[in-house]
Amino acid sequence: MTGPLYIAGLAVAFAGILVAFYAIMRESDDFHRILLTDLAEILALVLIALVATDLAEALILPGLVVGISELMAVSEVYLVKEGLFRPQYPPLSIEVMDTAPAILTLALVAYGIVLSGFTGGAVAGVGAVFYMMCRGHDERFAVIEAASGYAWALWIAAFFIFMVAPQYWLFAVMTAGGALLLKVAGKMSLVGTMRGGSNE
Amino acid sequence: MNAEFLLGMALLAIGVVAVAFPRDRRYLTRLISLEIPAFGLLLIMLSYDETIALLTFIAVTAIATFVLTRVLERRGEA
Amino acid sequence: MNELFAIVFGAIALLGAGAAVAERDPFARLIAIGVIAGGVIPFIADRGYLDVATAVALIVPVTTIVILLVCRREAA
Amino acid sequence: MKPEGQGSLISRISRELSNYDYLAAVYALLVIVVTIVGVLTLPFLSYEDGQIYGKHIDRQSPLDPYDRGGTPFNATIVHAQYPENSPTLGYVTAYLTPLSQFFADTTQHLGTTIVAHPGGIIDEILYNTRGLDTVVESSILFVAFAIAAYLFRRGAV
Amino acid sequence: MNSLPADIGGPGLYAVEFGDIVNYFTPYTAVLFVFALVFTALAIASRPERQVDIIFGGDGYYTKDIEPAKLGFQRFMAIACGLATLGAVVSGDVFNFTLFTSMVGITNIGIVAAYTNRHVLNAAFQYGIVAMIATVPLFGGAAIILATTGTLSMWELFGPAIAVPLIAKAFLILGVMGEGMAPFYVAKAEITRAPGAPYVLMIHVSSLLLFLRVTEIVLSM
Amino acid sequence: MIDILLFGIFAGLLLHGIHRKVIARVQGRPGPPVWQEILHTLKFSFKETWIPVTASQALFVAVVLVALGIWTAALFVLLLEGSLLLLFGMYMLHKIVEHGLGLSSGSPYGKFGAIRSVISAASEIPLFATIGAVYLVTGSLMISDILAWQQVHGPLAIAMPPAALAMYLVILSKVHYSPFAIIEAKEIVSGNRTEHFGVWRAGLDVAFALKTFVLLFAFVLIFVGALPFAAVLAVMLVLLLSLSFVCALCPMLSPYDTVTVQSLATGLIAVYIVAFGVIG
Repeated sequence: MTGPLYIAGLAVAFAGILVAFYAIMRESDDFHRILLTDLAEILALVLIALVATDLAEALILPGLVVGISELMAVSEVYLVKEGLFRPQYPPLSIEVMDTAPAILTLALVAYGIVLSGFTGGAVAGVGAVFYMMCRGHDERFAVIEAASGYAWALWIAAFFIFMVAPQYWLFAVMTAGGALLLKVAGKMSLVGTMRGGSNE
Repeated sequence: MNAEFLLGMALLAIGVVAVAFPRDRRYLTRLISLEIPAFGLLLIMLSYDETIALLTFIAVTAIATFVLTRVLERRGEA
Repeated sequence: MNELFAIVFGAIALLGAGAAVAERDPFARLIAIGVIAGGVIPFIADRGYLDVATAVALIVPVTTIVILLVCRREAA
Repeated sequence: MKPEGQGSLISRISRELSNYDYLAAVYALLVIVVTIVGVLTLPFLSYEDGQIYGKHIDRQSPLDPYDRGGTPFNATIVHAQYPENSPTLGYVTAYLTPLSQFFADTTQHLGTTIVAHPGGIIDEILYNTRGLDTVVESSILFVAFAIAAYLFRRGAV
Repeated sequence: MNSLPADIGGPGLYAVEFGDIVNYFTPYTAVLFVFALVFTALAIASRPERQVDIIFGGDGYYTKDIEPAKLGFQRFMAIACGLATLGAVVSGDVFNFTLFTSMVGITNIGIVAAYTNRHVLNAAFQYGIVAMIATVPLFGGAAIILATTGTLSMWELFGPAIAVPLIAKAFLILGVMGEGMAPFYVAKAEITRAPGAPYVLMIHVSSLLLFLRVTEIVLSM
Repeated sequence: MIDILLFGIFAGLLLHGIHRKVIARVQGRPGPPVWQEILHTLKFSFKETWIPVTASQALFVAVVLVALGIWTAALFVLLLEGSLLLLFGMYMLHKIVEHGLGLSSGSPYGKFGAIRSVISAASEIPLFATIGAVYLVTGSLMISDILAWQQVHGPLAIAMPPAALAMYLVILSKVHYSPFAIIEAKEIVSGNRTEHFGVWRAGLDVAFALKTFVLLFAFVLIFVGALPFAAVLAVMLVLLLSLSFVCALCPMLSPYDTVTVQSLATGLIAVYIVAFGVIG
């Protein structure tokens, strides 16, 4: 079942790669290039998803994180390179931006905590980003950054528990799940605070 | 399993072409079109029951969109 | 899934994709993206992933609002 | 020195290649060429059926997408690459939090949520057997964020 | 436990097991590892040089000033890059190798992103775009290997029983080329103009070692 | 082992001297005596030594030590008939030495040398063609296996001429005064070695002499086969003379053109090898 489907999927993915990279080849505008790399990222994930095992699913998560990381870094380099430090227009509010954030964020963060790990972090992160985007941010940058740094260290510790003292696996899995949630959610929500002018 | 897979592949193909050859050269056009292949990938993941990956993907796409709009806000339309 | 439903929802998603490609106005395109989501979410729900369907239904509008922020300025 | 746009074929190629604005284009061209080779060799590819961590889903289980068998707090059979390196292999997969147990007992359709609350096959892979992947990957996020934050805070110079 | 394989890199010397991911040393990878270690240590220990510029049309010259904050950031990135390189050269798992490779790519962007010179930043950006699109062949190669052979462990893949498709190998090389930009000398040459020799050197060290490592992997498969 | 190391150093320095002499004679100049390079090295060993105040101090010194280290190690790999991949790995690491030399001093000339060294990254690419071809033909990358193969099938240079050509190109781009030696072009003084003087320069001279010795030695072992030691030296000398003629007669290319020429050559060789692999 999976066999012929895999080859068919691979054919579509290759065709997609050809089209997308042809577009990249022809593109000369830098921001259009960034948008096209986002498309390329999706095609990379398709190739992984086609493997169709639990392992493939586990590999998609790192793939995704690499993608968003590079996007974050490269788009920031772009802004600096082009000298774009302020939004072009004044902040603007739509009606939903006043009513929706609290409920949506609450739901997403709660669900994220239940999920835990990466997925939870990303889901909770969306909620946090949305909230900060709508409500503006205050100067909690350093605090969140520090918390997320500690969470990272905690996760590394959990990894070594797994490798060195596997009998404490339960403790390790709880630590890992919690730490990754905190770390990913923290980092992602910081993106939300980076919206205004430069944060001196 | 096939319905999701086929639909996913179709959306992916349409989306890739839409992003690669947009109707006009506005950034916004490409940004919105990017959602189409994303739904295609979502369905492909669904057809293989890769749900955790699917959830993460949707969340990360939302954040990626935010990062891109953030650039667009400063860049302005060209 | 019932085959009829599969065809109907698949058609909705494809229709949305077609509209998203064909339209020029950003608002119309965003609505078309919403239509795709409308066609896709039943597939998720049908497989029993109700929680996933809920999450997707929550996150897709967030994405739309984010894009809307830029669209508004375009229109203005 | 010859003026721009002239010269031998070699110096013309050199000039094209030495403009780094074309970097992405040159790379994209390389990928296209290789992908065309890939399309041509597509008929010779075949999907290997003996995969590690294959998916076997019990549709009737209340833990639907993530039930890989086994009883909570006990091992489950997981087809890992080197099972001997992970003495507690399978425990994470089968583990359920009390909350998860409650959901599993009462409902049919909250599978993902239940098992993903620490425990489940993905956590087994990400934290235990392939934990190093996750180390690297969270480091990548860390580094990327450091770059973005540094540039953002530096602001206009 | 597992018998160490003898492949192109020479007989296996020592293995470090992290569950399914088994890192191991052969004489070849050990040499690469030591080299990466030396340059990481240099990035930690050495102070950057002060660039001297000649004023043309006269015989004056001046020494450029370097801000300490920028250098701290650069050093951090260089060390991260060194660690990623260390990981990549001893990795015994294809996917893990690709992850380390993309980490090298992103730290390379970081090392040069500290400069305010627009010329250097533009080169860094172009390289960043290549590093991003390189994840397609990089992860794609690893994914095709997994799908067609059912394993990611290099120990299994290096065995004679498993045939890795040509396209997967080509993708892997292409991906490493993009992340380490080994043959894309142009952007790299522009980046080299930036001050901070011990850190800029790390960019070259990492891409070179990655290239040497992927050659070994692809030939062995 | 130490005796061979010392022999290698002196032989390498002597080869450099011969190289200069031959180029001079071809161009109708008298040229320096052949032992000039040996004297140079000795002279530099006793000259005053310090580190430029603008330099990145640790790196400035470490690079010289690394250069000595990798070429000593490369010589031993060759003598122990170890892995060809390891040998070529050492060769590639030499690139880092070139970068490091130029970057560490802070001098603009050194910097230009380093940038040109980055640009000429393509000079390493032919090596991969060589490695690929050798592996394809002999099925192994251990030098001992390659020697054994040549015992049976005759010299590899005859079985796989383009691979030999590729490696010849590599050696050519590394010798002094070669058309590809943009790193040391005179318009940037001594390129990346400008600021290294005194003991550091002596160390570099020793390392570069070893490099020449090892590369020529490796070429003979890989493409001609096991010979008596005197015969090896003779073949190396012939090889060097041919290189000297090329260097004497060809003008230096512009930086980016060297890349294009080398890449095109590698591309052609790669196509040949792939075709050979598919047909053979």
